[in-house]
Amino acid sequence: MTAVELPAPRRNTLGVVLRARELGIVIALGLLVAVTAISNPRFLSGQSIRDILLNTAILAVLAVGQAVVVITRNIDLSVGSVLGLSAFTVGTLLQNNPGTPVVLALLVGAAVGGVCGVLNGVLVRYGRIPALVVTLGTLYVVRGVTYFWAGGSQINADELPQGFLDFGNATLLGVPYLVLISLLVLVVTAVVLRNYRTGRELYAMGSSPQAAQLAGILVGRRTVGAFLVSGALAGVAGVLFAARFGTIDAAAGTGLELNVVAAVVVGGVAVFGGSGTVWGAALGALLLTTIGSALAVLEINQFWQQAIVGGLILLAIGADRLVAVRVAAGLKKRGSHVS
Amino acid sequence: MAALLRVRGVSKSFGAVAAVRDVSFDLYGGEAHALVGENGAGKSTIVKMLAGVHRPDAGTLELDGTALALTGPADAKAAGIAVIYQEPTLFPDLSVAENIAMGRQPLGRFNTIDRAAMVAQAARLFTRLGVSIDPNRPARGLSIADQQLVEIAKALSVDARVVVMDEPTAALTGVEVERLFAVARSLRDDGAALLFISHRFEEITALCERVTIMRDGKHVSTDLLADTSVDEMVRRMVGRDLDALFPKQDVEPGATVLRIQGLTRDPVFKDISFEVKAGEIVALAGLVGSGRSEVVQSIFGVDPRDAGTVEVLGKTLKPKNPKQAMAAGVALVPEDRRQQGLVMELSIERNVTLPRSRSLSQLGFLTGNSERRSAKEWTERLKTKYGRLSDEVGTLSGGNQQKVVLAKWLATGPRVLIVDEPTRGIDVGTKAEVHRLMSSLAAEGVAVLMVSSELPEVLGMADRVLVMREGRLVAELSRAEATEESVMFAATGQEATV
Amino acid sequence: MSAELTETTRAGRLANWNVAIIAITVIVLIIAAASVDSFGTGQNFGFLVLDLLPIALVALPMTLVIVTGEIDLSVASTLGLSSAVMGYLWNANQPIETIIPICLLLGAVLGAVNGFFVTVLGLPSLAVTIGTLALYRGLAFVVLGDGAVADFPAVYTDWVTGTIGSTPIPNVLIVIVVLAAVFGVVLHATPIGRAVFAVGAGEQAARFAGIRPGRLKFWLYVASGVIAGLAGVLWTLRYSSARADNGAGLELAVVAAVLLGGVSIFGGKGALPGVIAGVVLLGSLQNALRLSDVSNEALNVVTGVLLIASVLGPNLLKRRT
Amino acid sequence: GTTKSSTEGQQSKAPENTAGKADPNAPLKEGLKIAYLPKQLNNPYTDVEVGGGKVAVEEIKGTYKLVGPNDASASSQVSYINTLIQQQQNVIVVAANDPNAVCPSLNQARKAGIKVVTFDSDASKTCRDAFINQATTQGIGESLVKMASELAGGSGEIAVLSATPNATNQNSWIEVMKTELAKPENAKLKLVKIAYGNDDDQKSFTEAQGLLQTYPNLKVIVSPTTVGIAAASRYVSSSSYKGKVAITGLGLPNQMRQYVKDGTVKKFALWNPADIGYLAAYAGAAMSSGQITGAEGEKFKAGKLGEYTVGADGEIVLGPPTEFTAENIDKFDF
Ligand SMILES: Nc1ncnc2c1ncn2[C@@H]1O[C@H](COP(=O)(O)OP(=O)(O)OP(=O)(O)O)[C@@H](O)[C@H]1O
Ligand SMILES: Nc1ncnc2c1ncn2[C@@H]1O[C@H](COP(=O)(O)OP(=O)(O)OP(=O)(O)O)[C@@H](O)[C@H]1O
Ligand SMILES: [Mg+2]
Ligand SMILES: [Mg+2]
Repeated sequence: MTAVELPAPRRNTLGVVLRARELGIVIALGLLVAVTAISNPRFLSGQSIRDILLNTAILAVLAVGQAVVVITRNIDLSVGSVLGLSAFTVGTLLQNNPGTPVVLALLVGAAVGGVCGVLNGVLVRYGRIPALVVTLGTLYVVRGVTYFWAGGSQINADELPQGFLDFGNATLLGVPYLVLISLLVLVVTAVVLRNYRTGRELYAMGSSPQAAQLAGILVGRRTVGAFLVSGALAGVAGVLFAARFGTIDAAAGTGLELNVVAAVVVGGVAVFGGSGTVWGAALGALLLTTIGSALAVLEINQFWQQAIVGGLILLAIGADRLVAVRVAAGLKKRGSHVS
Repeated sequence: MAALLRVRGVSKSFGAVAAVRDVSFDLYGGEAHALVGENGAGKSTIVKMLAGVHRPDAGTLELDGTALALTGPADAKAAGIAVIYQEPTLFPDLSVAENIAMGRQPLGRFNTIDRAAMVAQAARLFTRLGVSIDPNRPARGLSIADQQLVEIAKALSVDARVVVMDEPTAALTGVEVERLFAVARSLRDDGAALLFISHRFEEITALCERVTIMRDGKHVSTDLLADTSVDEMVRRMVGRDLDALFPKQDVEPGATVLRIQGLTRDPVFKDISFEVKAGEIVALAGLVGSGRSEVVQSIFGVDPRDAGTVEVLGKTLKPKNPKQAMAAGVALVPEDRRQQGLVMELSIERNVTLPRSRSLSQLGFLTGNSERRSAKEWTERLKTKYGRLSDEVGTLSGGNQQKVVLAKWLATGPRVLIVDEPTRGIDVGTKAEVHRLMSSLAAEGVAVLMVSSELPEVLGMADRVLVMREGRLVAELSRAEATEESVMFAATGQEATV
Repeated sequence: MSAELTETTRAGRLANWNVAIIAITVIVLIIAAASVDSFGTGQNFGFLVLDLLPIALVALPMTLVIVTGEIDLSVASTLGLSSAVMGYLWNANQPIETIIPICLLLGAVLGAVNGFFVTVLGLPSLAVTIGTLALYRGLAFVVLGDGAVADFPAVYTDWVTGTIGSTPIPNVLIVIVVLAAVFGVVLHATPIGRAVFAVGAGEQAARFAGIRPGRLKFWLYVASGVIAGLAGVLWTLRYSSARADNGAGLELAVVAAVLLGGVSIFGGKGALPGVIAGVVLLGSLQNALRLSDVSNEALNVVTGVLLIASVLGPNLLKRRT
Repeated sequence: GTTKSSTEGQQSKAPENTAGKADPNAPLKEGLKIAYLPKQLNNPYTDVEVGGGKVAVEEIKGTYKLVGPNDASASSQVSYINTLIQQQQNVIVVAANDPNAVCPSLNQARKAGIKVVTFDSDASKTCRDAFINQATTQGIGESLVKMASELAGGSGEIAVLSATPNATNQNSWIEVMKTELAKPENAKLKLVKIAYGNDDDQKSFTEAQGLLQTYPNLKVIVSPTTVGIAAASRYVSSSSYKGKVAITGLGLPNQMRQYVKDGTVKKFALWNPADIGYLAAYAGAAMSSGQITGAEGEKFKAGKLGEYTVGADGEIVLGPPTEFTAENIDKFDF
């Protein structure tokens, strides 16, 4: 056998193309902000930006968790309900023990969500039930449990310790804690997904479940793990929700699941798993939130808001498809040849 | 010498199907061991037990004399058993390098993945295999042959002591097979044990020293290859004597049935023109990836075309309209049985009657009776083995699945039968039946167009051989002109090395 | 060997969720009629049918869509937009006899938009219909704002809420039965139905058998839109109130009912009788629990648990063999 | 064809009043089954209202029941009304999510002899026997403008943060506000925007944000809904707008206490919601016992609240709203 001359490993041009997907969101975001700011400069005021970031923080945390699950070719529709349960649990805890430190509250929220996540993961993996079915089921169950528990009670801001409410608004060097927490979540998840074996295995599972099994990936553990992350992050988001809004009842977070999935989809995470990044998901969350605020500022009839969000989702997945087709065409031309 | 891996009395059942029953054989370090048997004999099931995918119902595996309890593929990998599965198992979204390294990616600082090292490793493996695939490209879009090559690189990357290959060559051509064998021999010479599964005897005799034969899930014999003949092996596999293979009868060709003119689809194939007459079997030969499948898929209308015409009995077919092609009497037995040939989750009867559900209906309604009757008739004609007609077709062995595909298309009463790799992954017995069938169809006046990568099959069956190279029709050889050398020369554009 | 065989076949039959769900539904109906006061009355039967009308209708095309391996989450929004347009046109003094066909046509167009994105552009239906879920609902609000339009003609509203003659059988049951029969026959006894299953279980193989999956799916989305439009009309007439938020959140209930009825979310498997049973089961449980003063919350939990159990049960049975 | 104008006035008529003549001296029946169906369960304001109802039902030795959906949608109430018909209640006290959507069912209930009393949010007049009005529309509208004017110092921009755009009550109050603002003494007050928070906490919160961003010179946000005022107060109290923008409107003392104490809110108003539920029970019982039929001018006794007179269209007005300030807020607990 003769030695073969390999083409010098090319710079990862494909990766660049694929990343253009996220670039697209950034550009869309930039345009939106520019247009809005021109029509009303107060849109760029510190308070306004802070508000947008605060509102994004919660959705972004949820979207990061959702992205992890979607990458494994699953979906978690129970996040809104889990957020509600976590928010109510933590609210009750703080109501009864006003001295509870915020960190503990976050941990409790994460634990509550984590338990729900593990339940989802176990049912998906070991019950062999499609994730859509399981999490649609737990969406109902968890919400029902929260209603049972909460009944008509509502936890108001004045029943929560001031320290906790401050945490919802306080800043570190001008950046709100909530935003810092969601950034931390985002960076850690992104690094794990990109640079650690565990993360790559999640992509592998989403890309081809059978192959993942045959490759010796501990599919069960990883599936449960992905749902655990999604659940725990929904739990954390519940605590952030409680701190941000101060009023918690059994309906907290109702219907949020579709927003979260929308953010993830807009962010370029393929619903069939295997591709996409949490950066994209977080950008998707930021874009959706910014649209909401911009429409209010631009005085566009708020009734248009939902329609515009819907149109945007279609646009985003359409653009995604266009890129994918281009890339695929490029790949076909690059088959191997035995030399 | 002590056996490296011992398979001792393993059994495995799936529901009521006993796939493997009490099979024992030994693998020695430094030997290449063939495992042969008819479709559904249980070969792949043995492979999956060695890989830790299935756990044996009974019996044990021993590595170096100690019992091996595999709870999953990870265990097998850890024990040094590398497996190339019958079906490619790649991650389409991940890069080729990552596919190869999955689970064992080289680590750098803080246990993060060292991408550069990972790519370099893949590049080294490809060099060793003598192929040029960009390690950075995603696996999506690789041709079947390239996918198989990546699988092989994957198995090589583990430095395994036992390498199991379940029909690794089914999608490869001569050159690639030779390259694979070179690597396999070097592994063997380094002391690894090779378990090699193939339906092609010339490959088995070229590579292996010993052969284990299975039939109906049971172990029949394990011998030195030097001590047995191919005929003997075949007899043991099928449990009876076989007629000669490739029994194409001579038929006086009739009128032209299929006429292709200037068929083009950039960049896959260009300006393809040929004719097939009634009673003729025309083979479309060429290297893997030369565009043959795409040509026939375009003729049938499942793939688009940029230019050119397709005529059946003087009627011009519209592009992208398989329904019209079917109505005109064209049938296509596609190359990828699992994806294109069958709906794996549907029952046998539904699969057999799927293209004819309209003609089987009464006033547009189907009760299921006419379908069942027709499916029974055709599966019996093709001697398909199955439990019940309502079983999912996916539970059948590869060969029986192929028979269902054939039944499905023969039942449409085609005037033009296009078969793409009709005997890929099919055992000798079934192969002979398929050949006999094609031959008798030709005798009945059907025009047969056959895509095949197996030269003996091409030479034995075809009245005429068309050869494609890089998307173009480069040669047309009559039966007399067609030899191994002439076909390979046309296909590669150079003197054959095989 | 033979003992083993009979055991597997019996398990196979039990594992056939379609049969199980019908049995469970019948049992629940019997228990409810026997133990819940006034569950079995004719009037209550009428209320029950009216309550499950929209879910039953929308679940029919949804079953076919899911069997092809796709999903349509936009149905409830289509219903809402149909209702909003109905209100808008009624306010604009259009005759109801024109409005109703327009609403059905609108449903067809909305369905075709879904179909276009899914089949022509090849986008994943989950993502597409989450997008149109927001888009159509948003448009409904654009059309009608947050207002409500009432005063629909009594002849129509009375027909929708009325019964056949003096029997307790509601008029709308005719609509449900006829449409269920049509969809059932199409799915289970026509070449189209065979194609639906084939596409869901193996799209490429279906294409190689001469089926056009794109075209099939496109028309299923159109059907889904038309039925959702019809459901919007009936909804509006039943409550005599056209509102943009009509039917909000219904999509999850419909999907739940279809899955409960034994349809595989991955496509290729399912049967319409099971789906009808799933719809009736959810509806009658809700009705009976409410009559027994069990709170809404309990129903949430029951729905969720049933949904999971509907897949888990057969899986466990299969696993044991 | 059948168009809106061709069918005007031919809507299905309310059933004839079967109660016959009122007998003011009839004794209140015991054991009446009185069911409350609020807009949605698990809403603190509603909870207070029906809590008052429960007290009254116990006083008259009736059976109290509370049912309702978890979402404030028009259609979900209908199923509950149907259930209550099946359960043969004597009185249904309902806050209609949609004045028309509940009508056919309510009329079915009335045909079955059930008395229908609406509270909080009225149903169409043709399908209920009486409506408990928390205060006159005029009174509330005037009071809202008065508070806004005081807080704005008589001039400047004000905005309204309402519930849903079709909320019957809120809209009629806003109409009165507009008439009031058109008067010369309020000429310097400018109503710049009516925003809708849909009685959803988060949405109201975001809408409040939007108002402040869009109108930098805003002086007062008037929120005539308890959810809206609480959300707006919470946002302002934690933002840089605190102290610059005043919040007022209708709110629950318990929810607002914090913001009154921290200075975000100087004053707001409300009636006592518990009294609404309380009065509704007595009105329903009086009707069910034959004391009244719902005709104008009839009188009945409502326990601790004293005597009430039925007004035009079966309306029964509770009384004027109370204003809450830092001085008096601690005297209230609801
Ligand atoms: N997962 C499974 N479930 C049910 N039956 C199975 C399964 N896997 C294999 N079988 C059955 O076990 C038997 C042996 O199959 P196996 O795949 O081992 O055959 P094989 O020798 O590899 O055949 P081929 O040459 O066609 O690949 C067949 O009858 C097959 O239908
Ligand atoms: N799944 C695929 N994805 C991308 N490209 C493909 C795929 N299959 C084939 N190709 C490419 O299309 C061209 C023609 O392939 P085709 O399958 O028609 O060749 P063939 O001669 O029939 O070979 P084979 O024996 O593998 O079927 C080749 O360049 C091949 O690389
Ligand atoms: Mg095999
Ligand atoms: Mg081919």
